[in-house]
Amino acid sequence: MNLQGDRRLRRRRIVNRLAEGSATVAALLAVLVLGIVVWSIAKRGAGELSWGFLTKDLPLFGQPGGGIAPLLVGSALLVGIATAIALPVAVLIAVFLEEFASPRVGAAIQLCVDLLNGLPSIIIGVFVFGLLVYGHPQNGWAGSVGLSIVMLPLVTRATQEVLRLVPTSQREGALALGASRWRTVLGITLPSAAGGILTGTVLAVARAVGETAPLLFATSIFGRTIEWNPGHALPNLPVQIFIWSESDLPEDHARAWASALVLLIFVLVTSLTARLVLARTRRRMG
Amino acid sequence: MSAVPMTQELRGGRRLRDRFGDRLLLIVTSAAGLGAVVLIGFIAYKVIRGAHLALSTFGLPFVWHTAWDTNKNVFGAAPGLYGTAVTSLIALLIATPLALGIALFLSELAPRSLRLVVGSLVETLAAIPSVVLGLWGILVLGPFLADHVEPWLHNSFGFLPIFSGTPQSSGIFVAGVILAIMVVPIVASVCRELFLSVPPELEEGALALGATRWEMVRGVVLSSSRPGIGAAVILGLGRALGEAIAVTQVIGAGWFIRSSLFAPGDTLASRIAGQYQGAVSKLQIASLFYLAAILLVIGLLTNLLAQIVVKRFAFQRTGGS
Amino acid sequence: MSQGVTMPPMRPVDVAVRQETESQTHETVFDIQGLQAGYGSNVAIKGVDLEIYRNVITAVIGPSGCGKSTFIRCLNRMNDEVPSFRHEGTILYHGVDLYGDGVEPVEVRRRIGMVFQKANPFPKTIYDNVAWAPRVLGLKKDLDERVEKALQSAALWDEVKDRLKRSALSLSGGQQQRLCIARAIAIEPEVLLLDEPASALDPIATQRIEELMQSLKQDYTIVIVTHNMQQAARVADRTAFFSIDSDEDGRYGVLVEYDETPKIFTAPSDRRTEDYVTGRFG
Amino acid sequence: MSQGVTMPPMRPVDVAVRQETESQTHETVFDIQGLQAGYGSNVAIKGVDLEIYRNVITAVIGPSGCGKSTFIRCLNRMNDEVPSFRHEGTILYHGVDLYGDGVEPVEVRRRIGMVFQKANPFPKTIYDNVAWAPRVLGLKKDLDERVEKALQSAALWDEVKDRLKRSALSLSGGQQQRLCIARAIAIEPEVLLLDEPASALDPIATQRIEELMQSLKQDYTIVIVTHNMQQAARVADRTAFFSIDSDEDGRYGVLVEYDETPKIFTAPSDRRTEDYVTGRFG
Amino acid sequence: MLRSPFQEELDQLEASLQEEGALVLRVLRGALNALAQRDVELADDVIAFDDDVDRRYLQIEQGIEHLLALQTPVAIDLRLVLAILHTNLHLERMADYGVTVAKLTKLVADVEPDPLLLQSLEEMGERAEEMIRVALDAFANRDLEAAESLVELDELIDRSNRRFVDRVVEIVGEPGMREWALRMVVVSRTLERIGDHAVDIGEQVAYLLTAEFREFTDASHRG
Amino acid sequence: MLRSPFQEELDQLEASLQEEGALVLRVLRGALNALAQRDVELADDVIAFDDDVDRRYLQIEQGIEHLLALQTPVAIDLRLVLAILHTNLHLERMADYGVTVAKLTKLVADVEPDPLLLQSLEEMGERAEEMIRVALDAFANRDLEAAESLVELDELIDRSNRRFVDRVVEIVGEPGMREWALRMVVVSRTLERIGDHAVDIGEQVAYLLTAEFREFTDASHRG
Ligand SMILES: Nc1ncnc2c1ncn2[C@@H]1O[C@H](COP(=O)(O)OP(=O)(O)OP(=O)(O)O)[C@@H](O)[C@H]1O
Ligand SMILES: Nc1ncnc2c1ncn2[C@@H]1O[C@H](COP(=O)(O)OP(=O)(O)OP(=O)(O)O)[C@@H](O)[C@H]1O
Ligand SMILES: [Mg+2]
Ligand SMILES: [Mg+2]
Ligand SMILES: O=P([O-])([O-])[O-]
Repeated sequence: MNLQGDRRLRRRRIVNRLAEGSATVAALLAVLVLGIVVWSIAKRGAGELSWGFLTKDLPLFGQPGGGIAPLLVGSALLVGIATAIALPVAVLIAVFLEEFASPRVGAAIQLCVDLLNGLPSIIIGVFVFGLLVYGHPQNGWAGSVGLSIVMLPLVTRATQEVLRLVPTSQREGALALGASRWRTVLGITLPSAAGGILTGTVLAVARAVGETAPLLFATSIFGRTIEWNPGHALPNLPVQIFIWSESDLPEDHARAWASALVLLIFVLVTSLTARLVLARTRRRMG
Repeated sequence: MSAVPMTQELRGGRRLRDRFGDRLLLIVTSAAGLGAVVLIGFIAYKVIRGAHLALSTFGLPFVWHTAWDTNKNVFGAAPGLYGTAVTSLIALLIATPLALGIALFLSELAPRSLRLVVGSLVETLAAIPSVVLGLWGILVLGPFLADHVEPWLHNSFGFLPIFSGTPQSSGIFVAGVILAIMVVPIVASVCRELFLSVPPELEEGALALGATRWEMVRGVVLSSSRPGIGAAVILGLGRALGEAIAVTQVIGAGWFIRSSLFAPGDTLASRIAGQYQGAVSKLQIASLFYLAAILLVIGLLTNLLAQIVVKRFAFQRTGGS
Repeated sequence: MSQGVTMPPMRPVDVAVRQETESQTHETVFDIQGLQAGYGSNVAIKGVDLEIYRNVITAVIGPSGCGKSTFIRCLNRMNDEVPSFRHEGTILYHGVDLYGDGVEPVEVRRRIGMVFQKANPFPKTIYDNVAWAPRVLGLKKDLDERVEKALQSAALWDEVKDRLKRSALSLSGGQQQRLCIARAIAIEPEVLLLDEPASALDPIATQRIEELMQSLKQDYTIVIVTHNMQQAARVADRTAFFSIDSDEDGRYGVLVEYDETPKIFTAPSDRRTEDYVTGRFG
Repeated sequence: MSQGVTMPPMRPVDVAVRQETESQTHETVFDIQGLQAGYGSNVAIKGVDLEIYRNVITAVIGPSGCGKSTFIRCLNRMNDEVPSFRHEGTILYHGVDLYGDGVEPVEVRRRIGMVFQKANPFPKTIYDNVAWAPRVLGLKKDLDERVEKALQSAALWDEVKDRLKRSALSLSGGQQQRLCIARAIAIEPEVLLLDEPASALDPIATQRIEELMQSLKQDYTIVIVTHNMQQAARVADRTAFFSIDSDEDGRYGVLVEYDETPKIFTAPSDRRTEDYVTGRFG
Repeated sequence: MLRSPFQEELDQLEASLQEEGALVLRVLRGALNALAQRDVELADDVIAFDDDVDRRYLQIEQGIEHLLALQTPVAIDLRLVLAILHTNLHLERMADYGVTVAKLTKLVADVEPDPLLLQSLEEMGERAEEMIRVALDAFANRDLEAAESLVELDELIDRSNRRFVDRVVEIVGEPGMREWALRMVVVSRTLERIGDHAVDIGEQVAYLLTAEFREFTDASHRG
Repeated sequence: MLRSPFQEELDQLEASLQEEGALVLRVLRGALNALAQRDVELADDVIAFDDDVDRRYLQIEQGIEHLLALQTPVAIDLRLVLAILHTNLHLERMADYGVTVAKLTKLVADVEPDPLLLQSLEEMGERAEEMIRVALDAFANRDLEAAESLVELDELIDRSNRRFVDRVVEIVGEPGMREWALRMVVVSRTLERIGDHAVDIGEQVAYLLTAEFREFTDASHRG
């Protein structure tokens, strides 16, 4: 009885090793790139960061100093409004798709949601420009609508995914108890999905807050002070980073790095926690 | 326990609220669903509507004309199409094998404890805003490639026209690499989901037949997810085609077609993004809308393609036969 | 004159065997006539005539795909949830046509509870699992008592009374299934439909469910679908055997034989039943 | 002197009962000594001593969680795939320590095939399902013949010979399970391990699998885990009963009794076995 | 722990068997009394009463069939079912023997019996009753020793039977007694057979307890 | 379709039963010949041969136990198992009766028999053999009519037995014949019992075929 295998098996084992090695190297490379990106941004941006940088108005052109407070406020407003628009609509679409739609209608709407998801964000920018800006002054509303179109399919898909995780058997269980449809959806299905919807929304926020293209035509020409009125163009982080990055001035580059660091920290922290929570939810719900 | 039922009650009565609630929920949600359809249509309409002037002025030849002259008011899309195609191609060539490796590592090889960590890190790479990545690309990656990688490529493969020309810190090649970095996590995470969705029973089945892990992966995991991998790559392609900001930052802007990859260039998206402030004439704006329309069509087509592939794939998985 | 021993008239010997369900003494709960049901253009069952009696356990057995689930899901209109579902024929429930005009499926399901193959507790606490439906249906008075009573009827109270606030998902498979039964009982249905309630459970948990069914029989009319013939033999008073037939309508299930369980397992009248229960098939 | 009828020495009466497996005439395939296995710090089975004989069907029964799957997966080192798996004791396979130095799990699994509870055909054609492993293992000669032979041994050939190029997923559950058996057979293993191979199948498909096992017994040594005691009774020559014990190591499975199947089901020696097979537990 | 419906059915079946045993004892006592007192009416009662035993017998048979068809008993449960099945047969047979005695009684009711022989028949009858009781108790109490003791009790009956035949050979010459004597030979043999059946019940008890079937003595080499 | 192992076991069991029947016939023939020829040696052979029957009986019993424990037969299969079980018991009993005849033969081997009585015993024996054959064939062929015909055959034996006793009463006065006559009463009764058992087998056949158990005639009101 020889359980050690023959020459052939030894060769197969070497191939196996090689394949496993390459996959591992690829994964390491990805992690390495992330590390380099984060590290270089942190290295260059950390020096500029200060309390003043976070709380002051934007610098005058060509002047040193200044801060990014208007950008933080503007981005928060833009994303907040976008979330308020996208979240309810997205949840409703997801509920329709998962609970009511007939296969045909469902497939059509699903396709539209997927197309929205794959839509280049610059097109959304162009669309919003054509719809809300062309012929008007730039304004925050338009930017928020653009971001909400970015968020809509993300939240929809996330919601759908958790709704799908709620087993059919549970809906059947509720219906078999004599509960009506809406009771079942509101009482059993959505509560089970709430956590997932929340994390999905957080992920969408993390994505939207860094989106530049939809804002480019809608709210890219703004003042240097804090602006609370969405009727006006709202200063915001991504567009300003873009502007600074295109600049030739080293101090603008420094500001860009620091702002990028702020944005990056926010995005990484939120999306990482949301992802961890999501992974836990998924595991719990099977 | 209740006695013989009162037949009346079977016919509802107090259930008015239930019926009303059901109706209401159905109406509201289906309205929202309809909204998604309307939105897509509206976007297409608006974009094409905006391009109306350019469409009527240049017609279809716009697509293969190369000029972008604001003074003479002649515009064409060809250089952008070329740039889009080449940058996307570079991105996919780099990203696909890497993404597959990562996905395999995450789904089949890594110990469970490492999976979550590495997986989250890879997804985090996708979460980096493109403007930030572009900033890094223009200030860190571009110079690095220009100093180290491009000269090596030039020296080794300079006989190929694509590697001729002088290395530069911004240009098509750098844009391609940045796009690759953006695409890798997308393709990797879709593929990982795909691999994870290969039922563990199948994998056990292969191992129980005396296959090595790699043979199992090749014979069961990869082969059963091949169409899905195709769809994932197409999804990545969609992302690469449409990415505007980061590309704008690193591509160096140039509306011409050069054989060298090191030369600056433009993609459809980067041209639109790059001209956001400078547009002077209505025709120029309409031409930008025209570019957007082309991009929209390409984007929709790739997405549709991905959908179709996935459909076929689902069909194959469930064995409709 | 006989002394020593007299032979008194013997008292009637009380039967040592399972008490036969005398259907004539049992009220008819479901009266099913000419039932045909299917999905889209496919016929799943055809020409089913059947009466189901009160406080009797009725088992439905038959080969896979013969329409057992389709049949049982007609009884509480669960099939309404399948868009392509079609049916003909009548199902009278205590004389009322279940599919008649104005009959609310929601109300039907409240009266005719159902438990599924895979235990499907809600991801709520044990208490809330049982209390949810009564709350929704407005039976909020004495809710605690109601929950306790339901859990007791489902033979689960002793095992969970100290952890009512724990998640239902922390229970074992068998306990989860009993919880689902408790949940169904909590709204005081008249009938319990069980679609292979124990097929995912191990023998011990299965036995507990079977014991539970026996004790629930006092208060409920029970219909159980099962793959496990021995289970039908053990628990059911009456057994309906479905088989697959085919003609130009395709392959569909038909009711072959419906009788007292002992009859089905000792002396079935139909050859197909005999072939099935003895394990000789096609 | 006796005429008319003589009483010739009677020929030995040939026994009308199942031929008892005479273990002494059967070669030992697995010799398991002091096997303890578990996951992380949890012990799943402990102190298992057992010999498994050649061309004999050995059934493993016992309550859920008693470690049946853990046990059977030790026999072909499938448990190596579980990172936290730990074991002690020895498993000799034809005298060779399965977990010994230099033993390749890959080679072990080739020789000791396994079929799982859920049929797991690859999403390939029927033909490729069977041909895949031989190809990988380099047994490419006469592949068509090999595939046909395997399908024939698995009693599936007649049903699929006209559609070898169709997807394996188009087969019914029972056919899929037989395909998995064919797939395992195609690389000519010496042992077949079956972990609840029929628990997801209906009675008809189950019966076919059982018949198949009987015919495979000629060529293979078969070990089957089953929840269904009657299945063990019907198909197995020998039966091992595992039960759950507990001490300071927590709850773990132990081998309670291992004997000829008729013995286990008519006159088990251990009280726990008797309680289990007769349905009196806990 | 709750007794399962199956266990309850099994218990009921066993209880029913014990009741059948009690009926058999009544049949036998009745037959013996009728014989001793030449009471034709009582003999008729005994013959009629056997129908009750038969009914009980059939019910137990049917109960066993249902149990086997519906409950798939194994191991000790199966042995119990089979032991009940066999015992039921033996009891029914014993009752039939009681009827045989009653019928023979009727045939010779007008003949003055030989008191000595009658006395010895009564003794054999008592022994048979004793054996039935021992057998039933051994069953009820799962008492292997008691079951095995039946062999010795049977020895006694066998011996009585042999002595009885010898004695009959002596008196059968008297013409008035001829038929009576011939009939009584059969009665004696019948009582002896009852003993044999009691031994057989004992064997069933042993089978139930030890899971091995063995004949206490080889029936064919008996009396 | 393939016969399942279960079906095969069942078939084997039934075949085994038929073989047992053949053995019983040989025992009976042997016993009758020994009786007719006063052949003590043959009688001993018969007595010894019964052990083979007993072994076969036990094997069938065990086969049934295994089948019930392992295969959970129901419906027709269960009835077949139970019919085999009962028939097995009856056959074993018949063989024992053969032994009884052989033993009685030995006890009176030195007495010159009454040729007329002997003749009528031989006739009864042949009838009994005939009945056994009919019963076994009815079982093998699932022949309800044949099974029911056993009742009439049994009538004949019963009548012979009654006539035999009457005749014995006549001759028992002769001192030389007394013991012989007494023994022969038992032999006659024994043969009559064999007939009864054959009827019982017929009842089992009917049960197997109709799924209803009924006694063809009430045993207790018989002979
Ligand atoms: N939702 C559905 N849509 C379409 N066809 C269905 C649906 N449910 C069942 N069927 C079909 O109806 C027929 C009967 O199915 P059903 O589930 O009632 O059988 P079953 O007897 O319960 O089978 P099983 O024992 O496998 O549960 C099958 O042919 C099945 O494919
Ligand atoms: N991969 C695993 N990781 C950790 N624990 C495990 C794993 N597999 C099984 N166990 C544990 O080991 C013990 C034995 O499990 P095993 O699956 O062997 O039992 P089983 O007898 O096959 O049960 P079942 O009848 O439910 O299949 C259980 O307590 C189980 O929770
Ligand atoms: Mg079903
Ligand atoms: Mg297991
Ligand atoms: O009636 P018997 O038991 O002696 O055959």
